[in-house]
This record gives sequence, C-alpha cells and structure tokens, in this order.
Amino acid sequence: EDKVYIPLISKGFQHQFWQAVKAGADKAAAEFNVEVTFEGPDNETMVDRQIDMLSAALAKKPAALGFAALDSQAAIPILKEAQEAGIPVIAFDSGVDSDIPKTTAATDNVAAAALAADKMAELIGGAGKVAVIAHDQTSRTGIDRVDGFVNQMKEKHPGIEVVTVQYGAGDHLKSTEITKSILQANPALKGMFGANEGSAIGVVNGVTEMDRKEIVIIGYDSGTQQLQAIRDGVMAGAITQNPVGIGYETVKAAVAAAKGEEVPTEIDTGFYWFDKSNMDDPEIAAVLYD
Amino acid sequence: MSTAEAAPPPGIAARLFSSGAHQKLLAFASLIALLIGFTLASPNFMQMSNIIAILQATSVNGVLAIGVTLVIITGGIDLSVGTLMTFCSVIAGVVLTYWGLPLPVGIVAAIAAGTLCGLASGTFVAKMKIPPFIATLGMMLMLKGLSLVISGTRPIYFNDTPGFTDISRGSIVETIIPGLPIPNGVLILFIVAIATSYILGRTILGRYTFALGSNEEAVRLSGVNTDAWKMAIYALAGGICGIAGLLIASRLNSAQPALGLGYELEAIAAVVIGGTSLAGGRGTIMGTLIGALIMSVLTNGLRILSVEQEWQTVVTGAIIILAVYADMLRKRRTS
Amino acid sequence: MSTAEAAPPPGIAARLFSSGAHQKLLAFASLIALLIGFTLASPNFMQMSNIIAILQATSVNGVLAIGVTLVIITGGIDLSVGTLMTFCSVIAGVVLTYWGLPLPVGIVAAIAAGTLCGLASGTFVAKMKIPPFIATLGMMLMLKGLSLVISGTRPIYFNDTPGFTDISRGSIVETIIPGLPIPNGVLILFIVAIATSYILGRTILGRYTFALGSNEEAVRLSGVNTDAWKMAIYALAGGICGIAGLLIASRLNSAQPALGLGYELEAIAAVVIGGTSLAGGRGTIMGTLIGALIMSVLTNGLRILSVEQEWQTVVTGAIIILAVYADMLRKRRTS
Amino acid sequence: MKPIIAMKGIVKHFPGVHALADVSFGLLPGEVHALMGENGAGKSTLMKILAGIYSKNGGQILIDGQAVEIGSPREAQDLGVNIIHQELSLMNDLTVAQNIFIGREPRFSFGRLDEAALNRKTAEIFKSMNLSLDPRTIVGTLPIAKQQMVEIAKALSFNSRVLIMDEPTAALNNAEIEELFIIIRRLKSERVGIIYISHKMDELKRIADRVTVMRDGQYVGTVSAAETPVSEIISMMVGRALTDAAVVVPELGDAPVALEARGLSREREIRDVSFSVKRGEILGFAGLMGAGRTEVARAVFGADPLDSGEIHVHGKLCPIRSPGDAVRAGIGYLSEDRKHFGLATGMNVRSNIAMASLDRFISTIGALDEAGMRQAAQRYIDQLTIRTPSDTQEVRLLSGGNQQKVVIAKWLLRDCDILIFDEPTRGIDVGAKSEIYKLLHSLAEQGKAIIVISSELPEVLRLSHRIAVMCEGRLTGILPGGAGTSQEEIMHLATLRESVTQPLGAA
Ligand SMILES: Nc1ncnc2c1ncn2[C@@H]1O[C@H](COP(=O)(O)OP(=O)(O)OP(=O)(O)O)[C@@H](O)[C@H]1O
Ligand SMILES: Nc1ncnc2c1ncn2[C@@H]1O[C@H](COP(=O)(O)OP(=O)(O)OP(=O)(O)O)[C@@H](O)[C@H]1O
Ligand SMILES: [Mg+2]
Ligand SMILES: [Mg+2]
Repeated sequence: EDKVYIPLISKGFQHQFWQAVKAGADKAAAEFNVEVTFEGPDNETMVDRQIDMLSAALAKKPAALGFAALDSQAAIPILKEAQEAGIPVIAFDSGVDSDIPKTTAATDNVAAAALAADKMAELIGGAGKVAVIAHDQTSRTGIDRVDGFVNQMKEKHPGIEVVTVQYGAGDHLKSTEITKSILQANPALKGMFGANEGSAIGVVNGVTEMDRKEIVIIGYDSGTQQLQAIRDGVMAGAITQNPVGIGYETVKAAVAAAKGEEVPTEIDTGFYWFDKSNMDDPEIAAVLYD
Repeated sequence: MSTAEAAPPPGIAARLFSSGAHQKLLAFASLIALLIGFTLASPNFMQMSNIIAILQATSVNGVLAIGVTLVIITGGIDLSVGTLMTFCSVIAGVVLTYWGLPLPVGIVAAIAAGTLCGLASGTFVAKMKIPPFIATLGMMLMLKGLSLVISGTRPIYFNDTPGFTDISRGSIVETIIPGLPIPNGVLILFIVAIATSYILGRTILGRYTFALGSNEEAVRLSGVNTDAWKMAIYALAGGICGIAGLLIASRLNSAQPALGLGYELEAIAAVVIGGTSLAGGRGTIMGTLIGALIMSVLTNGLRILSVEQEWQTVVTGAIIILAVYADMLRKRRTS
Repeated sequence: MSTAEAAPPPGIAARLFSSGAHQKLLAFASLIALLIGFTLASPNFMQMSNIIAILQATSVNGVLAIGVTLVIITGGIDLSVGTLMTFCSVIAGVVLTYWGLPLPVGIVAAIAAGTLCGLASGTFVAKMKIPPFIATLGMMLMLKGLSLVISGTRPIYFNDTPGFTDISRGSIVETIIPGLPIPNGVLILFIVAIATSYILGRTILGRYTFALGSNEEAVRLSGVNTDAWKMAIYALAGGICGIAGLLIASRLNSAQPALGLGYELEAIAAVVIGGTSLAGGRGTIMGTLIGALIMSVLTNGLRILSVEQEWQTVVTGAIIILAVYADMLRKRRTS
Repeated sequence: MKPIIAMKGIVKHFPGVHALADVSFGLLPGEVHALMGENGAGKSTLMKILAGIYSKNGGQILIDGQAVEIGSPREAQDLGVNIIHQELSLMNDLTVAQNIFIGREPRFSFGRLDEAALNRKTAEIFKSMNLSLDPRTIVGTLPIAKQQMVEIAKALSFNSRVLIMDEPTAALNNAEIEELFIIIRRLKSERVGIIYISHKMDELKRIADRVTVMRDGQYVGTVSAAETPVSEIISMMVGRALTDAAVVVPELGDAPVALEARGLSREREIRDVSFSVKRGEILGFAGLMGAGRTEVARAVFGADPLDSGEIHVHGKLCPIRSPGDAVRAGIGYLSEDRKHFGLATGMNVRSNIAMASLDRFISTIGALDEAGMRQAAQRYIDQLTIRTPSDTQEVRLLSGGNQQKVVIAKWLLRDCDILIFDEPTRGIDVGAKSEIYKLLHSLAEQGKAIIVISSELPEVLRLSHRIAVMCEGRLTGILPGGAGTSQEEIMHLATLRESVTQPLGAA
C-alpha cells in the first residue's frame, strides 16, 4: 500500500488534550485516505527528544509533516532539512518563528488565558486574591497561558492580585498538593486558575479535600473530570481549545500541501469559554472531549 | 578501621518501636528542626488542617518508600515502584469501571497485580541474575507502556464505584474520635508501616531480607533457597505498590495512566534519608517514614512560605543533603 | 565460587581497543542483532542519514554516560548528570548571550562550571561522607532550581554567537572527507570516549578509580589520600557533563533550563547495559558506548517502524532486560 | 641493643569491649618477635595501633627511643612500619601488580602509569619469593592462599624497618610456609624487626627469637623462644595446661555408610572422585593447595554443579542441586573462607548462628522465636567459648578466630548427620583448636559422619580415622588413620601427578 504518509510530532501524547488532537488527525486520515502517525515526548521540557523524533520522522520520507514545536528556534535546523527535502511542514498548536511552515493551526493561548482572567474577575467581583497553577514553567503553552492570565489581571483588573503562580508538571497529584499548600498559606484566596487539564483537576481535588467551596475555579481544556466538576458546580467554568479541530485541520492542510495546493497562511482553530450554562450547546459540545 | 567507626546502630533494629528505634529517634532531629522552623516562619503551617494535608501528601510516597525499603535492604533497588503503582491503579480501574465488578474485587486485583509484577522483577533478579537496576528499569518502562495500552491512553474514572474515594479520603478515625479527621489514606500508611516493620523484625522473611543484603552467598551456603526468598521479597514490595496504587487512584478518583515517572526517585530518597543503606543489610521502616515525612514537610512548608518555586527546588536539595549530613555526624559521634 | 564465576572479564580492561575490549566485542552482539533486525524490517533504517541521526542522538546521552561511568566504577552513583548538563548550558548561555563574551570563554565557563559542581558533589561524598545517591540527588535538585534562577526561567538563545551551533552540528569530518557528514557532536563523543578510556586505563587517576570501587578501605590503608582522588574523579565526571551541556545547547541553539530530569536514569542505564557493575570496581568506556548506542538504536528503530508510542516503551523495557540477560548468559558460558 | 619499637601501657576500648589494658611490647632490630594469645586476646588490635589504623586510648609508643603519634597508615609507613593484615585487604578487581604498588605506582609525567615497570618490579619481588605468579593476574580470581602471598609480597615491596605479620601462614601450605621463612630469615639478616602472629605452635621454635604472650587484652609475659617449652607458652596463653591425645581409630566395620560419592566430575577441577564416609567416622582430606578438595566439598554440598557423578546419602541416591537440597539431606558445609561464604558479617552473632536453622525458630503466629534463638546462641557461645560481649554483637566486630567459631556453631545448631569442615581451625588458637578436635571426636562418637579438609598435615593425622589424599582434582589414595600413617606417605600421594613415571621431589 502506497498511502501518503504524514507524521505528526506533537508536544505530548499521554494527555487527553493530545489524545483529542490525535483523534482529529485520525479522523482526517480516514477521510483523506492517508497514513498518519502521532508522537510526542513525555513532557514539555524534552526539547531534544522532540528533535530526535523529528529526524526519525524525516527518515521515513513523509509526504508532509505536522509539528507542534516545544521550542521553535531549536527545531529550525531540522525543519530546514525538511524544507530542503521538499517536505512541507504544517505547524500546529503553537507557531514556529520561521517561514518554513506552510501554515499554522493553533490556539492563541495568550488571548485564551486573558479570557479566563476576565471571567475570573467577573466571578469574584473584580477584587481579591487569586492563584495560578500551571503545568510548565518554560514551555510555550505554560508561559503563554500564565502571561496571558497574569498580564490581563494587571492591565484590566487592578483590584485583583495574583498571589502566586506554581507549577505542577501537569501531574494531578502534585497539583493537588500544591493547591492545598496555597490554600493553607492564603486563607483569603478567592479564586484559582488551573492552566491545563492536569493542573485544573489538581485544583479541584485540592479545593475539595480542603473543603473550601467558596473558591472560584477556572480550568483549561476539557476531559471527563473537568466536565464533571463543572456540572457539579465545583468548577465555575473553563477555557477550551478545539483539539479535535486542530488535529483535523493539521492533517487536512498537510494533505493539501503535499499535493502542492495552496493553503491559508493561518488557521485559527479558536477557543471558547464554557460553563454549566452552555456546555451542552452543540457548537461547544463539539469541541469538548472526555 | 573506619568502617567500624562509622558503624551505624545494629542493623536488625528494624522494628518500629524496638530498642533500635530508640536510637533512630535521634534521626527525628532534622524533622523536628524543620517543623519548628516552619512553625515559627508561618502561622499557617502548624494547623490541624495543614498537618493532615502533610500526612495525606506523605501517604502515597510513604507506602511506595516502604515497599522499596524491603528491596533496598536485600541490596537491590526498585525503579519500577512509580509506574507499578500506576499500573495497579489502572488494573483497579479496568476491574471496577470497565468490568463493573464490586469494590473488594478491584482491591484484590490491584494488590495481586502488584504482587505478580513484583514477582516478575524478583524472577528477573533472582533467577535470571539480571542486576536489579536493569531488571526494574525494564519493568518500569514495560509497565509505563502497559498502563497506557490497557487504559486506552485515557484516565479511568471510578464514578460508578461508590465508596472508592473513601479508601484514601474518608476518615474512619473521625467516626471514632470526632474532631480528628485523619484520612484513611494516612491510616493505611501507618498500618502498612507497622505490618512491614513486624515482618522485617519478627519473621523469617524479614530475617532473610537482612541476611540477603548482608551476604547472599553465605545465606545460600547455609542451605537457604535464596532465590525463592528474594522473589518473595520483591513480590511483597510489589503488593505494597499495589496498595499505593489504590491510594492514589482513590485520591484522584481516577486511574491516571501517564502518572508515576519520577516517583521512584522520591521514594528511594525517602528511604536513604531515613538511614537505610543502599548497600543493603540494614535499614528501618521507621527511618523510611521519617524520611518520607521530611520530604513532604519540606515541600509543604516551602510552599506555605510562598518561596519561589525554583528556589524551593534549590532549598529542598540543600536540606536533603544537610539532613543526611546531620545524621552522619550524629552517628559518628555516638560510635 | 560464585563470585569468581559471575566475574566478568578483567576489570581494568578499560581501554577502548585493548585486549579486554576484545572480550567486550561480544557484547556488540545485542547491538548487531538490533541493527540487523531493524534493517530487515524497514528500508528507511539503514541509510546514511538515519545512521547519522542515531549517532547524533547518542552524542549527548553517550557523553553523560561516560561521565557517570567514572563515578560508578568508584562504587558511587551520580544522579545529577542531567541537571548538571543543563546548568552548564545555561552558564554558557549567560556568558555568551547575556554577557556577550567570545565563544572560547563560554566553552571554558561551561566546562569549568561542570567541574566545580562535580567537585562539590565529590566533596559531599568524600569529605562529608554523604552517600553518593543522596549527595547527587541533592545536587540534582539544587542545579535544577539554579538553572531556572540563573536563566530567569526562560530559554537562552545563542543567536549572537556565530559558530556556536557548529559545536554539535557542523561537520569537520565532511570538510576533510567529503560525503561523510559526521557531525562534530559525534566526533566529540568519540574524542571524549577515547580520552576517558586513556585516563581510566593508563593514568594514576584511572587506577584509583578502579581501586576505590574495588576496596576503598584497602586503598586508604595503603596510604593513599582516597578523599582527594574521589573528589578529582567526581570533578572530572562533572567536567564531562559540561561538555554534554555544550553539545545539547549547540544542538538546540539554546539553553533550555527545564531540561535534564530523567537523563540520569538513561545515562546510568547505558552504563549498566554496557556491563559496568553498579557495585564498582569494574567497567569499560567501550561498554558504555555500546550501551548508549543500544538505547538510541532501539528508540530510533521503533520510531522508524511506526510502532505505537505506548508499545515502544514496552518493547524498550523488554529489550533492555533481554540484552542484559543475553550478556549474562554469555558471561556465564565463557567462565 | 636498643629496641626499635617500645609500646608502653597501651589501652584500647571499643564500645562494650575492653580490648587492651596496659599492654607493653618491645621489638629489637633483626629479631622475630612472636605475639601469641587466644582468639580475641587483642593481638591484632595492638598491631593495628602500631600500624596507625586504630588510635589508642592510652599509653605510649616509642620508635628508636622517641615518642611518636602514629595517626594514619601513611605515617606508619613513613616511619618504616608495615603490616600484613589478618583479614586480607586487597582490591579484587585489580591485578596482582597493581595491588602491590597501590599508592606508589611507577609513573611518567602527567600521572601516566608505567605499567611495564610495575609488572617488572612485581615480577622481581615474586622471583625473590620463589613465587610463580603472573603479575597481571586479577586478584579476585586467585585462591585465598595466593592472595595471602600477594599480601606478603606487598609488605616486602616496602623498605620496612618493622614488619608486622598477622597470621601470614593461616592459609598457606607447607611449601609456601618454607618460602616465607626463607624470606623472614633474609629480612632478619637485613636487621628488619619482625612481629609474627600465629596460632601454629610449631612455627614458634622454627622462626621466633622471643615470644610475648597476651591474654584477655593483658600482657602476660615475654620469654625466649628457644629456651621455653611450647607447653609452657600454651599454658601462659590459656591459663592452664593442655593435653594432646593421639587419635584412636574406632572400629567401624559394620557401621552404615552415611555418605557415598561415586565418580564425581566437574571440568578439570574434579576428576572421577569416589569415596564414602561411615557414620561415626572422620574422613580427613589432605592435599596441596589447589588439589581440589574444596571443589569436591562444594560439589557434594550442591554449591557448584557437577558434570557427572552420584551422591548417595544413607544408601539412597540423593540428587543434590543446591545447598538447600544438601541441608535437607542432612549435610552441613563449613567453608574455608568465612568472610565471603560463611557469615553475614553485618548481622549479629545470634542471627548468624541461627541462619541455617531459622525454620525451627518459628512460633505459632509465624514470628521468629527470638528467645529460643538467644538460648541456642548462648549455648554455643558457652560451649565454644566464643569471645563476644553478647549474642547481639555484630559478627564483623569479633576477632577472626571467634568468627570462625560462630560458623561452627551455625552447623552444630543445624544438627546435620554429615558435616564437612573445610579448614575448620584456620586462625583458631591452640586452646580452641583442641576444643574443636574434642568436639569433632565427640560428634563422631554421636554417630555423625565427618569430613575434615585441612592443609595442616599434623591436624589431618591427629583427627582422621581415614585419610583421603587428592592431587590435581583426582583422589590419589585413601590411607588409614592413626599412628601407622606418616606425613611422607601422604605427601607421596599428594604429589602423585598423572604422569606417574615422573618421580617427584617432595615424595
Ligand atoms: N572494631 C572493633 N569494634 C569492637 N570490638 C572490636 C573491634 N575490633 C576488635 N574488637 C574486639 O577486641 C578484642 C580483641 O580483638 P583482636 O582482633 O585484637 O583479637 P586477636 O587477638 O587478633 O584474635 P584472633 O587470634 O582471633 O585474630 C576482641 O574481643 C574483639 O571482639
Ligand atoms: N592461580 C590460580 N588461578 C586460577 N585458578 C586456580 C589457581 N590456583 C588454583 N586454582 C584452581 O582452584 C582450584 C583449587 O582451589 P583450592 O585451592 O581451594 O583447592 P583445595 O584443594 O581446597 O586447596 P586448599 O583448601 O588447600 O586451598 C583448582 O581446581 C584450581 O584449578
Ligand atoms: Mg587477630
Ligand atoms: Mg580449600
């Protein structure tokens, strides 16, 4: 079988978010009758592992390549190799600082986190202390979401103080323990933002274990537990990206690029705020995963 | 000889509340110092709710550390404890949620899975003579992959199993002594500690654990079936990891198949901080408990003080070294 | 006697191409088997560009593994190699990018930083008698935190230092032998391997490395200043991690301050797969190289075969165990 | 003549042990001064203080009349004091030459090693010792006797003024002891002072000038070796006189055979060895070092696999594949290398004694019966006079001889029908030795079958009811025990190489 082969090198593969991206990619693969593989390192610090994955993918002589860069600069030389070999590259999830990728299918994480900040401000009445638990201190998504949230608070909501930002590596248990310590240290805390799925679940767990129901929790991404927490009213709401869409659009663009067709320079896959009130709306339900 | 002079207290003094533990009490020093320091530094630290949070945070790592203590005393090492824990929680998830079997079956399945995997590691080490580091590293990788395969790379939730979260989060103690909300997870940690101490100090399995670490060949030439005992010890350690798997699954109300990497180093660190020698032949469960507590008090306290996270890491590293150094000095002085 | 029977070939046979290495060549078996297997399974595997990619992927882990081999032969362990590598690359970033100093200064600074940190670990171990596991675990945490602190928790790019990426990515070999684009990183790996082999086999430092791992007390009773030598060995290992730091920074054209955790286990695995005993006293650089190659061939090959990622992990674990088992059987047969 | 060494009023405490109390000792240049005493008398401790390994708690050391503080082995070496340790302290993974010159390697610039010079110098030392050993052999692969020779070579490689030898001959055979004595005489002529510790009384007369006796960490007296009868020295050591009865070979005509080995073979080490032991019999195994006696014992015990051969216990074919099988069949094996194969030295006396019998000390609820084990341990501590502060002392803190007694106790407690003792008296003092002889005889009288492997011919002659002699892995003959057999007959068989046409010197 001489199917067109398109590898996707992502930032991870074990998390639900990435599994949803993969699902989207698989859907597109079936639709366009191409072969897709999906691979990513264990966590978002492993910049060099990702490069090794890229070079193995190139060795397989793909028709096109999907790539979610952990560090876009670090990957440029190998992307150049791809370019020289005539393999079109489609960036997804976050951009690459280079003109090599034909297009980028991504979420604007800064804007998404700013939306979370606005919602938080609205829910706690524009004043008080909040805290952030994020997954990673150095990765692009970690930095963007924290910066987006914190800067938006500084600029638009001066009455709100972000008392601390801590990092739990997306590990549910570690994030739980961190949440509990933050709650212990800040009895007056009003809200917490969990900047990815693992972090958000950690916040939910910690708040539940400490029995601090007054805390307003805002999450990021979806997944069974977050959806459940929102339904139960423990979590006020969350930002969701459109991971299935990201995967789908990436493969679709890759197929087009492989055929030499023109692709748009940017594909905004969008992000949405969802809470108890709108989570069952069809257009929202379509981008949620569990 | 310096070896004699640096000699720690009698190796067999493994019982939790025995005469050997009396000496070990001195190792509390670092722990007490930390507790006092944090209490003075923050009013939020020394509060019932926080102490319970610390104990709760110790439960999973503590149980893992107890399991790995056994293996380390035999002179081995177990790098697979973290992913084995995860694997067991995934097994519980499959049995309870996918198959819908009753809670006790899930509990037995998780512990049995741990025991079997431990037995497999033990077989690699004892029968195939693969160095424990490699045998359990391989096991760690295999279990990591298998957890993902079995779970279908997604968390398994225990929403259909009422009472599952009580394994770790409920509090039997509070129903007996109102106002003392010690979570079951902590209770289980102490039960595992006491049971393992008993096994180590009072049973033939425990005696051989120390003997294997002390001089395996001499034990074999005493007519003991060292391979079988070693496999039994790894299996027991695996079973204990199964308990840890239940604890973490219960706390997270889900089996998270990607979790577990890195837990092995933390568990081994607790063991070594607790005075167990990686060379084998000596160690105590009491020490391991203290070691695990030192680690979680430190983490919790630094967070309560809102120390910047990168500095938290630096301070944790420094204090681990200092704690062991203090213990070293004390031992040198007493001998 | 079982000790004699399990005894691998002469321990001192550490030189890369010495008579001892001749026996070691048999350990190539697993490596060759893997290479043949993958070549048959996929036409994309055995191609110049992929072989070079494998070598390139081995360079960082290989250099780290060489450093840790030294420490392991003394009977110690070094868990800090991964974060020390990162720390050194951050130091290079600070010197070259933040301070704008010339390239050679940055190179010297990175290696010096590694050497100093190694010396610190060595001091903890030799002078303060802290078990190597704990001393280097503490060091690992401290360096992890310090890398973040120094870099301001963000990657440092080397765009202002022309030629920096050539450290690892350029190819001196190709300018000499056109058509053989072996990257400098791989060249450096081999140079480090040969130099370290020389040191181990032919110098006084190497002699004491084996002697310390074999029977430290006996060495001390012979009037040797064991502490000083041990510190020197840890310092040398640290310096080698500094080289690894330069390699990875050059490859990524950036110092990634959060990288490095988990690299220590991989490096140690390479060492043990290569036949070096964690008990100390014996080991070869050649073996370590083979071990590191086995690991990267395996990873690369499974990717080329498009094995699902969770199964890649399972297979890697299984093959690591099998490779060591095969080596074990071979040794048992030859002795 | 002025003494090189004068030790005065030396005191040394260990936790729970008062090892030395007011001990004095002097050494003249060119003298061989024997230091005698029972196991645990404090001989090694006193010498370790002199060699800078232990620090003393009181007293004074004078070298050439000058008070010195010896703080480390290096300082002792600088003062010309070197020691051959009782417990071997070699680096097993290094070669012989590398061991000998550790810390003093010949080198080029930049710390590069001159391996050729190293091996050459080592070869020279070996030549002067008449020892044929490749300097490049890895020490760990050598049998214990060869390792002992390496230790001796190492001490000789220093230009010592004082050489301490702590039981150098414990693991050596007669030929090697001869070589050692030649070396000692040469050193004497070079006016080196030698302190010689041994439990072999016959060596005293042959080599020592003066004898200092210690008992229980105290100085008993110094006498001239030539003028003092051995019996007097012994009674100084043990505080009483010992009688030395000759062996009486019992009539065992119709006693049942307890153990029979048929055609045992393993590679080149064991070649078609067959023998049997009856109940109540002591079968001695004699032979030169490397004859394969230990190999036979280990194979019978299941410690090493056999290529072929059968083992019958009490007349029944008994497949023994592991030491566990052997112990279940009622066979016990006391190894010649107690440190590696006999003891868990990090554990206490009680645990070690109980090690082979733990299954008998399990109470109803699965717990170990500590009280029972304590009683058992105490019984053997008393019976074998094991010198230890308590049964919870760690074994590594006991003196060498007392460690050996702990291993013996382990097998006595196990109560096996067939006991194999491999060098049971290695490093054991005369008093305890005669206790062990008595013990072996009484065990035989109780109907046990006993195999004793010993490199000391007088011991074999004194103990055995029959004597099996081995050479190069073959059983070359079985001689009757008792007064009728001479050392010469044994040596003839022990050197009976395969090409019998070649007459051999020692025979
Ligand atoms: N490091 C130590 N710690 C505690 N006790 C010790 C230590 N070293 C020796 N002892 C004790 O000191 C006493 C003297 O021991 P030493 O080794 O000097 O005896 P020895 O005369 O050499 O006996 P042997 O003939 O059996 O070798 C013994 O009771 C021994 O148990
Ligand atoms: N230098 C050597 N290197 C390797 N193997 C040796 C060496 N010398 C002896 N051997 C092996 O060791 C075996 C004998 O070991 P051992 O000396 O324990 O025998 P033994 O008869 O029990 O002697 P003894 O009990 O007197 O030491 C022989 O089969 C021989 O092959
Ligand atoms: Mg002695
Ligand atoms: Mg022998």
